[in-house]
Amino acid sequence: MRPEIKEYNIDWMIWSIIKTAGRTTRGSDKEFYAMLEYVPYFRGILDPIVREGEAGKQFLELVGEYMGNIVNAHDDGKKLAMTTFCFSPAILYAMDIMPVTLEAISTLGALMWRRGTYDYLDYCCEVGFTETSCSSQRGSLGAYLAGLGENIDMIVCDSAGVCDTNANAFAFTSAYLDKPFYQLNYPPELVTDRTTSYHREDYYGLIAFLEEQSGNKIDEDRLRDVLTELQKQDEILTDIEEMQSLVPNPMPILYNLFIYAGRFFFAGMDNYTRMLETMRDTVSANAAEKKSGLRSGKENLRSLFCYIDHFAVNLSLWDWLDEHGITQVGNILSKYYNADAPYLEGSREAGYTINTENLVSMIDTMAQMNARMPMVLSIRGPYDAPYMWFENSLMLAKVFSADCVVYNGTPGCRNTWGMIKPFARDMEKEGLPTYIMYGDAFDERVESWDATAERLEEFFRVRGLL
Amino acid sequence: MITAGCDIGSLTSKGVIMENGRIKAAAVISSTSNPQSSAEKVMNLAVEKAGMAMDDIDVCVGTGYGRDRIPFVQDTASEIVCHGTGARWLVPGAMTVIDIGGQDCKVIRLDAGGQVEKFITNDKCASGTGRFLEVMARVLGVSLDELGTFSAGTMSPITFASTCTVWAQADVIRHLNDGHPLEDIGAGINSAMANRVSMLVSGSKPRPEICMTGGVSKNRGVVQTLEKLLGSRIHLPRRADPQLAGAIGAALLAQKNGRGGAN
Amino acid sequence: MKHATTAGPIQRAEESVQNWKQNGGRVVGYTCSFLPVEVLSAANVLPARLRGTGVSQADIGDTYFGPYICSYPKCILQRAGSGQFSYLDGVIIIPGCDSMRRLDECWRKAGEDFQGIVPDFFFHFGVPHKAADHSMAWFSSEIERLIRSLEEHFGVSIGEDDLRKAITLYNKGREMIARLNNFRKASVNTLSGEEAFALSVAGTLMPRDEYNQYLGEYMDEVSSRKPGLYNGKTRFMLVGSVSDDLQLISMAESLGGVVAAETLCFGQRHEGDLIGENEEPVSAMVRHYLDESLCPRMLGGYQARLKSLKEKIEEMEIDGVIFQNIRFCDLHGSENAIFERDLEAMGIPCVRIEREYGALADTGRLRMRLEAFMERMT
Amino acid sequence: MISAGCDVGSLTAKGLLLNESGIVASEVIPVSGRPARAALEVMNLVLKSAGLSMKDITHLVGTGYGRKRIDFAHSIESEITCHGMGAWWGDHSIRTIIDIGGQDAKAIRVNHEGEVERYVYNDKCASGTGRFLEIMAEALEVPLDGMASEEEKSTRDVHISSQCVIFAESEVISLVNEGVPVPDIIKGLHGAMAARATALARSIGIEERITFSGGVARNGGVLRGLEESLGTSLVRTGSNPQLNGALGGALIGARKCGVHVKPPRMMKEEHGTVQAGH
Repeated sequence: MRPEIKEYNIDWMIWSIIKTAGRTTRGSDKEFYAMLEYVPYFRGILDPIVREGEAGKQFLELVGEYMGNIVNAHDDGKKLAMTTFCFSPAILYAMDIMPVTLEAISTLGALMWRRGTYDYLDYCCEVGFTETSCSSQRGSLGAYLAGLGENIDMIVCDSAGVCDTNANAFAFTSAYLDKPFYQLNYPPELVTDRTTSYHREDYYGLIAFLEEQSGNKIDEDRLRDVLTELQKQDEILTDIEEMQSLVPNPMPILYNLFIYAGRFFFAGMDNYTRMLETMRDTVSANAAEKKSGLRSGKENLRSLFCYIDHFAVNLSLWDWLDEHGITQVGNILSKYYNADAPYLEGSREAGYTINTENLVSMIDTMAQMNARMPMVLSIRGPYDAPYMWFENSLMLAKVFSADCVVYNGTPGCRNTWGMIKPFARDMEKEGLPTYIMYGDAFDERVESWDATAERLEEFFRVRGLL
Repeated sequence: MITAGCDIGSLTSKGVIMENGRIKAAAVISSTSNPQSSAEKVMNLAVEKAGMAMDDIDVCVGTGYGRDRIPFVQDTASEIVCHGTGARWLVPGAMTVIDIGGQDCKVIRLDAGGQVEKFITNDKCASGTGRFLEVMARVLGVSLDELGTFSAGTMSPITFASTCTVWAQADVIRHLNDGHPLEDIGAGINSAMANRVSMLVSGSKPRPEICMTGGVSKNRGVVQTLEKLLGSRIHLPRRADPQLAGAIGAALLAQKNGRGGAN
Repeated sequence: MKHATTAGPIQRAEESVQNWKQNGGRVVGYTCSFLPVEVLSAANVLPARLRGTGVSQADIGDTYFGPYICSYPKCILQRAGSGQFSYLDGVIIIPGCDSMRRLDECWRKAGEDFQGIVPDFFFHFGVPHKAADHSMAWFSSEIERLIRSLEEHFGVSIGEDDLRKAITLYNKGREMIARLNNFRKASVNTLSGEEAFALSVAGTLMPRDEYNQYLGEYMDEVSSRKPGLYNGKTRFMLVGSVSDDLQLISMAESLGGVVAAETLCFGQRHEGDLIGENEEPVSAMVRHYLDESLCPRMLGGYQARLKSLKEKIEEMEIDGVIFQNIRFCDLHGSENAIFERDLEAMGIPCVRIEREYGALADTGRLRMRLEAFMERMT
Repeated sequence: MISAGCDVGSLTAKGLLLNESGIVASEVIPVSGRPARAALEVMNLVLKSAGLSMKDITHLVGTGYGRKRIDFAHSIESEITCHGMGAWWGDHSIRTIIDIGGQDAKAIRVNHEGEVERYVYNDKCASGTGRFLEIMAEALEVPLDGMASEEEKSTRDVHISSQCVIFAESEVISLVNEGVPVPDIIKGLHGAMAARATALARSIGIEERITFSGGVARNGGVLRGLEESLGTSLVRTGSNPQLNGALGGALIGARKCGVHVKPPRMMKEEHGTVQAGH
C-alpha cells in the first residue's frame, strides 16, 4: 500500500467527498457546471447523478448520511457492525447499530477514485487473504485490516451457504482482527418447512448476538416503525416495477443503482422512502407520456443483468447502455421478493409478507425477508432447482420482456463461475441471447472498461440485437 | 582458496569464480535446453576469463533450476540460500532481499548473521517475473534497457491488467492501436510489475536495508515505482552485476563449507 | 508410484472396490468428508470417496466449470465424463465449498452431452456451516432424508441397529488409525507419511471390515520394524486443501523429510474422534460430523482449529508446517495465512504454498521452496 | 467488382481481394509497431500482386484487433462475423468454427447462411492461444512451424498441467531439465491446447460439421489433438485457415455490393490435410 494512503481514514475520506458533492447541487446549474471543471475525474460520477434531478440529489444526501453515520457512530455512542450487501440492515437500525457494508464502500471507492481501490484490494493479499477472493469485499476490507477505517465492534454476515468467498471474508476478518462474529447460514432450499424454521431459529440467534454485542434490547415499537417503513418502500417498489415492465421502460437507467444502493444503505428508513417517492413520480410521468427513461428517450433493447452491474470507473456501464439505447430491467440486486411483487404472480410462496402484529411475527418477517435478499434467495442451491437462479432469471426476463441476458460478476465469484456456462446454455435454449462478461465489477485492472465495452458492443451487434 | 558458483537458471546461466571473497571472473550466458551443457559452457567461459583451468577450482557449488544436472559440482544449494548469501555480499547490511528472476520473484528476509529467516516466492500468475517485462518489451518493440527508462516520471502511466502476463498484451496492443505514447504504456507496464512485487514484499514484513538483485533491478522504472509503493529506499548492488547474486552466493557457500560441501 | 509398499494400500483398496462390485455389491461415490458414511454402510452400500487422480486433460471439466474454479472438481468431472465412474450406483454431492457444490449442476449437465454418466441415484446432501442446535437439527433431518431416499432407491431398510453396527465398525477403524499414528511419533518413528496417507486414502474406499483387517495386518508388519527408522529427518506437518494422491507427501519425504502428521481436506480429517455408540445413532453422527469438524468451511471456528493444530504439532514434535492450498481454494488459502502468522509468532517455522491440484505442476518451484524451507530449519 | 478484406491481428496482418469468380490475391505479413501501417503495407502488397490499386477496390472491410485504425476501410466488421463467414464459405456444411489466433481463441456457431448464432472467446487466460505456442516454441528452441513435425517423433504422453503460460513455460523447462524428450513435451502442449479449445466449443454446444481456423490451424499437431478430443474428423476447406478473417471481410464487402460470390469447388480432403498440416 502506498505510504500516502496510510495517512487517510477510508470512511472519513468517502464521507467528506460525498458531503461536498451533495453541497455542489445547492447552487445554480451555471455554478454547478462551472464547479465541475475543477473536478475533472469526479465529474464522471457527479454529473450523471445530478443530471437525474431531484432523485439524484437525494441519493447523494443518502450516501453522505450513511457515511456520516459510520464516522460519527462512536461519538454518538453507537456500535458499528461490519456486514455485507445481502444482509438487510433494517434490523441493525431497529437496534440502533450502524452498518458498515463492505461491498457498498468498495463500490463507492471503485466509482469515485481514478486508481479505484487498488491499494485496499492488494493490501488484503499482502496479509494473506487470497487474491482469488472476491474484490467486492477486498475493495474496502483492506482499509479495515490496515486499521484505516472506523474501529468495528462486531461482524455479521448472511452469506454462509450462499457464497463462500463472501462469508470467508468476514470469517477471516473476525479471526484476523479478533472481532465477535455471527453468520446467518442458509440451506440449499427455500420454502420447505424445515428451512423456514431454520431461517427463524438462525435469526433469533442473530438478535441474541446483536443484543449481547450492542447492549441494546430489541424494541418492539422501534422494529414496528422500521417494518412499517419497509412496507411503504415495498409498495412504492412494486409500483415502479409494474411500470418497468412497460415498453418502452419509463425508468431512468441510473435508478437501478439508486434502488438497490438505497436499499442496502437504508432499508426501513424514511430518507430512502422519500427518494423512492421522487423516483416513482418521475417514472409515472414518463409512463404517462409513453416515454422511455433513457436520456435519448429511445429504447432499442431491453437487457436483464442476471447478476451484478459493473462499478469500476465512474458510472461507465450505465452511461454506455444509455448511449446505446439499451435499458436495464433490473439485476439480481434490485429485486426483493415481497409476496406482492409483480414477478411473483403464480409463486407467491417464494416471497415474504410483512406482519407487524407482534414481536414474534415481526422477527419472523425479518427472518423470511432476509432469506430472500439478493443472492441469498437464488444462489444457495443448484441453479436449476425450484426458485433458484435460472427459474428466477427466466421469470424476470419474461415479466419485464427482456431481449437478452447479461452476466457480470467478479473472478472471485466461485459460486456463479461454477455454473454460468451451463446456465448460459440453458438460457440460450430458452431463446434468450446470453452474454458472459469477463471483467471484474470492482477492479478495472482485470479487464479495462474499454475492452469490456468493446466486447459487450460486439455481442449486441454480432447477435443482431442492435 | 579458489571457489566457484554455478547458477543454472531457466533463462540464463551464470558462473562466478572467487578467491578469498573477491571475484576473479564471472560469466553470463542464456541457458540452452540442456542444463549440463549450459553449466559447462558458462564455467569454461569464466575459467577462461580468470586465466585458469577447471582443476584450479577447489570447491564449486551449484544452484538454480538445473543444479542437479551440473556434472562438476561438489555440492548444491537452493536458490533462496544462494541469493540471500549473495545479496548480503553485494549489499552489506541488507536485511531484506528482493530477487526478480526470469521465472519467479523471491523475497528473502535475513537475520543479522545472514541466515535465511523467512522467504516468500511468487506462486501466482507470472506478471511479477522478469519474463513479464521481456514479453512486454517485445510487444512494444523496445529493448529491455529502453523499457527500463520508462519510469512513472512520465505524466500518465497506463493502468494494466496485472492478472495475466500474456493477457495484458491484449491491453498493450489496444493502447498501441489507440495511439497512446510508448512511454506511458511502458511506464504502465513497469508499475504493474512493481505493484505485483510490492504485494509480495509488504507481505513479508520487510526490514531495512532492503536490496534488490536479479536482472530486473536494472530497470529504473520498476525500482523507482517500487520504492514509492514501499515508501522506503531500495539499495542496488554496485560490487557486481546484480544478476550474479545466486552464483556469488554459491561461491561463498563453497568457501564457507570447504571441500566435502554443506550439511 | 515408487515403492510397492506405499502403492499397496491404494491399489489394494481400488481392487476391493471392484471385487465388491463384481460380487453384486452397490457402490455410491461421495465428494466430501461431511458425509456420514455409516449410513451407506448400514444400507450395505459401499461408500467410495471420489478422487480426481490420473487426469491428464480438462476438456470436459472446463466445458462446464468456469475458469476461476478449483481444479479438483474439474478433474472429478473429467473422470465422470470419460466414463471412469460408470461403475457407481449412485453419487452424493456435498456442498463442502463453492467449487465442489457446483459439481452437482456441472455433472448433471455434462450428462446431456455424455450418455450414461449420471447415475439414477444423484443426491444433493446439504450441510450447514455451523453447529448450533438448530443447524444440528436441520442436519439430522438431512441425514433422515438421505436414509429414506437410500431405502427407497435401493429397496433396503436402515434400522437403528444397522446404524449402530456401522458406527461400531467404523469406530474400530478410527481407533486403529489413532494407534497407527503412534508409529509416526518421534519416539517410535517407523512409519513414513507416504505410507500413513496411503492407508487413510485406502480407508475412504475399502469396505470397512476388510479395511480394519487389512490395517491390522499392516500394523503388525510396521510394529516389527526397528524403531527410529526415520530419525534424523526433518519432521513436517502438511496442512490445507485436498490432496488425494501421494505425490505431495512423497516429494516432501524425498527431500529428506518425514511427514509426521497432516490435516487435509482428504484423509484422516475424515476419521476424527470416535462416534458415541451408546446414544441415538443419528444425533451421535450429527455431533461427530458437524460439531467436531476441522474444516475451515465451519466459519468462525478459527481459534478451535488453531488449538488442535498446536496440539498436533506438540504431540508429533513437528519441526515445520507446510501450508498448501489449491488455487481458488479461498477457505484454506486465507486461513493458512493466519495460521502462519500465529504459529510463526510462537516460533514454529511455516511455509505457505499455492498449487494446482493433480499431477504436480512445475515440480521445480515446489521442490525449490521445500528445500529452502528445510535449509532454513537446519 | 473488387471487394477486399483487411484483417489486422495482434501478430499478423492479412489482406485479401475478391471478385465475382472468387479469390484474386491474398497476403500475410507480421505486424510490427503501429497497426495502421501494417494495414496499409499488406493492402499495397496484395494489390501489387494483383496488379491493382486502392481505387480499384469497390468495398473494403476492416476487421481484427487493429480494425479501428484502418482509416481507408469502407466498413468495419467484428472478427467473429468475418471468421464465421470466411470459414463457412469454404464448405457450407460447416456449423461450428474453432478459431485460434495469436491473442485469443474463439468458438463460433453459424447457421446455414454462415451467420453467427452463438460464439465464445477463451477464458481470461492466454494458455490456449497462438502466443502460448510461440512462447513454448522459444523455450524448447524449436521453430514454430517445426512443432507439428517434431511431435511425430513422440513416443510417450507427457501432461502439462500448469494453466498459466509463464508457469507452463517453467514447467516445460524443468521437464527438459529432467531429460524428457522434446517431441513428447510438444505433444503434451498440443494436447493441452486442443483440450482447452474443445472445452470452449462444447460450452456453446457443438453442431457438426466442425472446422479449425486461424493461425494455429496450420499446426497439424493441434489439429490432430482436436480431432482426438472432439472424437470426430474436422472439415479441411483447403484454403489457408489464417486468411478466413480477411476472406470473410471480403465476402461481406461483396454482399454489401450486392454480389454473392460462389464458393470454390470442394477441395479433396487429403489435399486439405496437406494444407492444414503444413
